[in-house]
Amino acid sequence: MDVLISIKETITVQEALDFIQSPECGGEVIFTGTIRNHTKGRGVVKLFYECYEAMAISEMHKIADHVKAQWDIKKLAMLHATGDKYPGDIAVVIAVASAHRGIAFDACEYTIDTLKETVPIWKKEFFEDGRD
Amino acid sequence: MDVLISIKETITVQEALDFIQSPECGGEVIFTGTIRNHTKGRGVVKLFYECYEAMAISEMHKIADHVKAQWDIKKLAMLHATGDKYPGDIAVVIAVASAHRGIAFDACEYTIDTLKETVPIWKKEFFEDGRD
Amino acid sequence: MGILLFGVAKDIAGTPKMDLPEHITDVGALKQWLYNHYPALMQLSSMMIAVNRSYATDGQAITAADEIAVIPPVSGG
Amino acid sequence: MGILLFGVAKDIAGTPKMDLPEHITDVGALKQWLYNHYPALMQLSSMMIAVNRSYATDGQAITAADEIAVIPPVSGG
Repeated sequence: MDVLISIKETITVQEALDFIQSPECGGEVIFTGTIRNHTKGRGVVKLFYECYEAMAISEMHKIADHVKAQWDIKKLAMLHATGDKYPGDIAVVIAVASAHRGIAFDACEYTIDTLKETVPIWKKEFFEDGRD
Repeated sequence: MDVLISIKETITVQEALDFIQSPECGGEVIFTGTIRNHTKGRGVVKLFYECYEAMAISEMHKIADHVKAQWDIKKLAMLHATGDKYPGDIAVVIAVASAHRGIAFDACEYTIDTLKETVPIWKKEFFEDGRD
Repeated sequence: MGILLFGVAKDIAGTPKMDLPEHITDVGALKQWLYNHYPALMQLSSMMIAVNRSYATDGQAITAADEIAVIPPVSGG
Repeated sequence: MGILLFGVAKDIAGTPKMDLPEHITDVGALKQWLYNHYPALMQLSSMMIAVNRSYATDGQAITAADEIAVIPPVSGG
């Protein structure tokens, strides 16, 4: 399994697609998480993503190791953005390529679910009403 | 739910992403089916996709209606390519945007699974060994 | 409107289009007629008939005014 | 190496970095020390300690040479 893991200011879906593209694979599943303009009924101005980068990279590699052990996945890309993000911006991209689509869905959902549980990244929300 | 359904010679992931992009949604799940360079151990030169287009569009709308009835999905794009396709080319793109990622995975997988069962599109495989 | 044939059904019949045979008035009878004239169709894992762009059951009535299609197993995606 | 603090833990403590307090030799004791000095940390739904970039259990030994981090509930993605 080829793995691309990256944490940086700006990420794009295209770089994940480019990485997982392979004529050996027939099915690709991509998850993108974008900044919403509201959360729990409150307008969102921006989010700030803080990251304990060295450990985050390490935890992302652990997720990749689990994916590799569980499923026959050929390519896995995990990208996370940091810093100030505004509604519509991309915060995270997970992209998986496999010969069979069922396991690609399973592996992609496992990856984003686990990332949200274990990878040390924090978002701080800035609301339109100015309160925390 | 906004729906984009299209059958044409060439499709791109980007047009699906552009359509589902919305600051109201936080999670997008995209499935892409690409032409593999082998199937059942045999080298593939190309595929030819034939389509009963009027009925295929109608069946795709039925799938969209079921998605709308089952899940709180905001955007759904279903694109299918026709004609000669070569290894690495994109045959199908399903893209779903929702406020919550779990149902986006479910709806995307349901859509591609059902499309493969009900939509009147046929692929003919052309192998390297020249046999049918 | 006549009968449209797709995919391997078209290859077996050797034509993409034919007229509805006389005396055939429902989907079940059409399928039987097709199997009689093109026995290789019986080897397909499924053969659906669509009437006016929707899948039809054997009992559905058909006339020469309907758009009828022979749908072998689909393989899109 | 000392202790790194992130997210709301950093806000509560008012600093992104502190030295390992003397006499603290394991993760459980460090958590207790943090709760004693910054009681607001007890309101977090979870507070993990990472040692050298891996999540650690309470019994894990720590020294001033370790890279220690206070990890409030993560919220990436």
